[in-house]
Amino acid sequence: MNNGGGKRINGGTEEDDDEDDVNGDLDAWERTYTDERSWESLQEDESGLLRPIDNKALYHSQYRRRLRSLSSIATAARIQKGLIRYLYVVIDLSRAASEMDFRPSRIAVIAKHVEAFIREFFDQNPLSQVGLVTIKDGVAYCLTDLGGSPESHIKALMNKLECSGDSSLQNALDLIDGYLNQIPSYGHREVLILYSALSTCDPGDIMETIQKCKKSKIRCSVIGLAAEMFICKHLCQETGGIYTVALDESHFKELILEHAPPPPAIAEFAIANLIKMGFPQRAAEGSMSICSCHKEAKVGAGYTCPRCKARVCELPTECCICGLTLVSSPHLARSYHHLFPIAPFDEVPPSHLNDPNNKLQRNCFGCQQSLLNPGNKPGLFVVCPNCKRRFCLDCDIYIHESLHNCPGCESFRHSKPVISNEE
Amino acid sequence: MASAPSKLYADDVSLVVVLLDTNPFFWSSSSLSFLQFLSHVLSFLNSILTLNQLNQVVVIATGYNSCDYIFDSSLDLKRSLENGRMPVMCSSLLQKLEEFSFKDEQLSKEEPEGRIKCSLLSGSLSMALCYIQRVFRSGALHPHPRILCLQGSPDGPEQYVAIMNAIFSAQRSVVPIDSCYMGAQNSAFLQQASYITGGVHHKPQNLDGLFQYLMTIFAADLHSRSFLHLPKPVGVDFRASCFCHKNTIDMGYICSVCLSIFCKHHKKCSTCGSVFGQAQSEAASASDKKRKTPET
Amino acid sequence: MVNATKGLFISCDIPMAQFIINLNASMPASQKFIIHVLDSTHFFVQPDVAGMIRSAISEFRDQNSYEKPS
Amino acid sequence: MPQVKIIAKNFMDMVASLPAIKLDMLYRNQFICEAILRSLPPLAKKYVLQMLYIDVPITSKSLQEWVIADGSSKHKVAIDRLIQLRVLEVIDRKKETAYKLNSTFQTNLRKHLINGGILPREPMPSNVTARLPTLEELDAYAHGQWECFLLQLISSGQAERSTSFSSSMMRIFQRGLLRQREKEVPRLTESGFQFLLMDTNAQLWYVIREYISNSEEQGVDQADLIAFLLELSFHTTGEAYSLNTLTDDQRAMIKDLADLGLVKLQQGRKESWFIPTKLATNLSVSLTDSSLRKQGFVVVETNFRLYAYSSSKLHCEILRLFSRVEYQLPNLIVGAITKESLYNAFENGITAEQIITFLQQNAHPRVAEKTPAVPENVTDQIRLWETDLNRVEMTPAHCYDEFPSRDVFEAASDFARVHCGLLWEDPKKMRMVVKAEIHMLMREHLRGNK
Repeated sequence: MNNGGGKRINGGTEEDDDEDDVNGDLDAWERTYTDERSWESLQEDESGLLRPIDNKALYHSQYRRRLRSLSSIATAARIQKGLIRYLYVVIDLSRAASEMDFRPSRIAVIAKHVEAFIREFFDQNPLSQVGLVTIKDGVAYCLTDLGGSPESHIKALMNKLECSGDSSLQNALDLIDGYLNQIPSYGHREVLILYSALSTCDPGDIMETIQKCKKSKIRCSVIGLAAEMFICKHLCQETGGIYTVALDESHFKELILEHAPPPPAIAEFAIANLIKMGFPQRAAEGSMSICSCHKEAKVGAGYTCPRCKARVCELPTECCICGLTLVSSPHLARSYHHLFPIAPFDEVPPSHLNDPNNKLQRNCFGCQQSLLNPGNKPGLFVVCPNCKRRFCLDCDIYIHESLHNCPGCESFRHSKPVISNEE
Repeated sequence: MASAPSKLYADDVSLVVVLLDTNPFFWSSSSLSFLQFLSHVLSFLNSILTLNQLNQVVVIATGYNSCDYIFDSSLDLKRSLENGRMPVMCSSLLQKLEEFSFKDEQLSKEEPEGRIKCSLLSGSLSMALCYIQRVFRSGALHPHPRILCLQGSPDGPEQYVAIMNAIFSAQRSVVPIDSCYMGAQNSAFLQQASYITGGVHHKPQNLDGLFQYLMTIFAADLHSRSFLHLPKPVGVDFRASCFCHKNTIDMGYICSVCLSIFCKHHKKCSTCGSVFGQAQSEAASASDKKRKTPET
Repeated sequence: MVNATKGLFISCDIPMAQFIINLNASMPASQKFIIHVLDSTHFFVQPDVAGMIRSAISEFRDQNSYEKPS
Repeated sequence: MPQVKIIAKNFMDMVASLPAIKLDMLYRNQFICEAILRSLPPLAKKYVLQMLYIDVPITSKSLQEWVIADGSSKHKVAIDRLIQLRVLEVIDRKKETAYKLNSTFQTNLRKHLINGGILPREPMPSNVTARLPTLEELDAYAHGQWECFLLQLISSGQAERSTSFSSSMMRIFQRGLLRQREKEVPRLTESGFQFLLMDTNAQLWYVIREYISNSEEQGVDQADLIAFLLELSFHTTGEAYSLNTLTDDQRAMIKDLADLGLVKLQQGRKESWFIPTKLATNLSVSLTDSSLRKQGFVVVETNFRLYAYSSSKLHCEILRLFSRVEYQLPNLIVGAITKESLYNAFENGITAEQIITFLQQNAHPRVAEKTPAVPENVTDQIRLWETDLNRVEMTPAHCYDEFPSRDVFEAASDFARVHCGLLWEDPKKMRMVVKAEIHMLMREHLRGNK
């Protein structure tokens, strides 16, 4: 019963026949082990016994490193986060993208994580727009043009992405430079290249293209899936982007998700100015009108543009008739937590817990879980610098990654910082 | 074909986190006394626990100066009788509530001069969401969580950002926030919270029948709600209000760096201090010194 | 006048149908049991042959299954 | 856990089948109201709570407005259930029906909600009941009692100590489960096998239902027994309750329940008391199908080997039904699922689906996390072997041909389709085959419009 077999992947990239003989030498049972790499999750402790790695502490320390690096950049740079971003994601579909070192294949891994990235990106920057560009057979194609809703990009990602030919950086950068020149001046121009080839065959001189991108203030970052390349490092240095190479799938996921929150706006890049925006009202329940985005008659739930009274289906969009960007206040509020980030919590040595004087708080303030490990040994916990409340590790991660409020600080009236009260 | 794991938890097992508003300033002026309000709520909690053996109820008090956990049905499981008439559930809840309101009053003696007397809804909401994350972490077998805000005091504008963060976090973790507002005017925060997270918002006309309102609207479990007529979110006002004059506007100007909202064109953004129309670099050096950072 | 005949309706997959057909062919003329061959997977047979067909099928199945010499 | 629902539902049907006055007497006890409320479908629960404080009857039209269009099927199910259990009384006005909550049910549920559940009897003071068994001991006791009862039920020779049930009682329990031919050893019937594969709660409900319907013949009032049972399920496990708070009917029942492992009887110097076990307190939980899951013990591997980490003879008996038990170690039973073992399971009437659900529900926790708990190739093979057994379907039928005209043929085939007896038809040759049962109807029909 060979139920190992070539793994079927959903998301359209069927395993074509030549794959089987590529790893034909691996039997079925071998392949199941190489897939999970189960030996990696074991660790030898001092007495030589094999112990599974305690991944909870590992996951938490990983998270804290990421948090510290993020908050150090945030506090150093001014709070000016470039919040309206126009980002092109370039996916390299050259021959190298069908390599098998990322299970099941590089392109499948890239597609899965780009989808997660797009959702996270729109979640963190609701006003920004994304476009997808692919490089195949040495030519760059525009898969989807700049758009505000994640669904259209993810649909484009889902259908079959073949990999063939070699890749060309210059063609991609030229294509994107052409597109990004038309966007308004207050926007931040960015490119994120997911590069798996080790070569680039360019028609002209790529150094020239890099200078052109630098001049039109496009910030290019590259995530390499194979090895470090000089040309990518040079491109990122020139344009102020970040160049990273992914070691394995989880590292790649971490790297790509780091590009989701808005980067610190390098001062000279975008000109700050006031953008005129409309806050449409919800159309009355029973109202019938032709919606401008789908050109069909729609009843009820929809929004009317305050300037030209055209009807739009969902927000955030640009009114196709008068060009006014339409947005609702929760969309703006979604980005406020970048502006007023909460301070990272400080770790406290576990022995601190049960000395008599501060015996008052045995449970995590947020979720009431006891901070003592079973057998009453004090476990790891963190303290909020402002309100001195104690939190367990899981609450620490949840508060900084999703909630962005410290329950302790919010629960005390006077200790709350007076944020300029807007409503 | 992989066998779908059999559905171990029926759809109607629910965890209800109730946020009780104990703001003394509101309850002294409201038509329904706090005691009557408590009797309605206690019977409501009792009926939620009766509906299913595995239902769970958590009560958090939203005070004027602080918030704290008052009751967790998964902790004290004994159903035995205590001091004669009152079952153990209510007596432990009332006792903790008494301690809390006493402590809450000690925290700050002075009368709130002109400021609106609001309660710390953002604090109790954040604590509720942390607790729910703990339930999610406890494994695949967990009741379906929802939050019920029983709020009376008006919205506090300084909690806007914190409440919005909590609402988006609840939306991302698919936790509906139901809200029952007993105050005089309308609460925009609660309307938006229920609209965005898919909960139900209702402002009961006459507070004497509060128990019947709770039973009719807020006792239904999440699965049955998809089949019931529930109050529709009508007239949820999503328009923003400008930072400078606080009035809601249809069209406005947004600072491209920090998204603060202004009703007319300004030369400089009051929140982040960036000057409009110039490239950042010239502006950065000029205005760096005198700009006041938001955190005083 | 409509003619009605009593019997047994058999429905099965195509290989089994072929098995039944050649079982019928191997029977002596007097004991042929198929009345109508309705289509490639359905038959109408004599009412009393159910047991005989089932035992022939199980015997056929035993021939085909490999018995590990324990 | 579908079978729990079916069995528990029949328990509720039995409650529903009680005469009205008995049911009203039943609703006088608060805990019964709570247990009944919990056994209702979610929508019905909401209606009860909503109508709790409404004293005036509500017309069915306004009840309909509470639900949106596509909820009407659930609405109908909820209303029927409420009427069936007589929680809702139908008041037929001239032009349309209206509903009102059963008054005793309403008052008791109100009292229950206002001041919570108050048990009729107090746990005994600890000085009298010296040392009470710990929860683990109680569990082990309950499990042991229940298993030896089951073993005796399927009268396999392995039960060490026999329960105190009289042999006539056992025969009543075995009514549906065993086929007793004269000289032969009693063999399990089809439903007997299905009973064995069921979850403990389902088996418990089945036995209790037999016990209660049998007690009817001996003149013991059914409603009291049901009331006492449901009330028992609200006691706290491990607390001692003195026996003299019980009526003598209840005292007789307690002894039988002790044999089933629901309670543990203990004799003090002057007083004797009973301690409810987890089996008792789980009774009302398993009314709704979200009951707690007990520890799985079976590990099935891709090479069809079966490792059961359990020492209980009952598990061994059950595994022997569909697998060849190779050897039995103190805490491990090793078996192999083979074609022969499955074939004699299929002959005994067990279906592949039942075997697979049993293996999945009792999968060892280590195996249960990864889906599928039982390797796919094993489940596929079991289903294949089952279809291999019945590759041929034979149904007695009649064949009609030589129809005089096309419309007579059409009429005949429609007639047969309406009576869902049509097996096969061939319009071209105007020949069709119809099930034997409706042959008579067909004949009149054909003679009628020849």
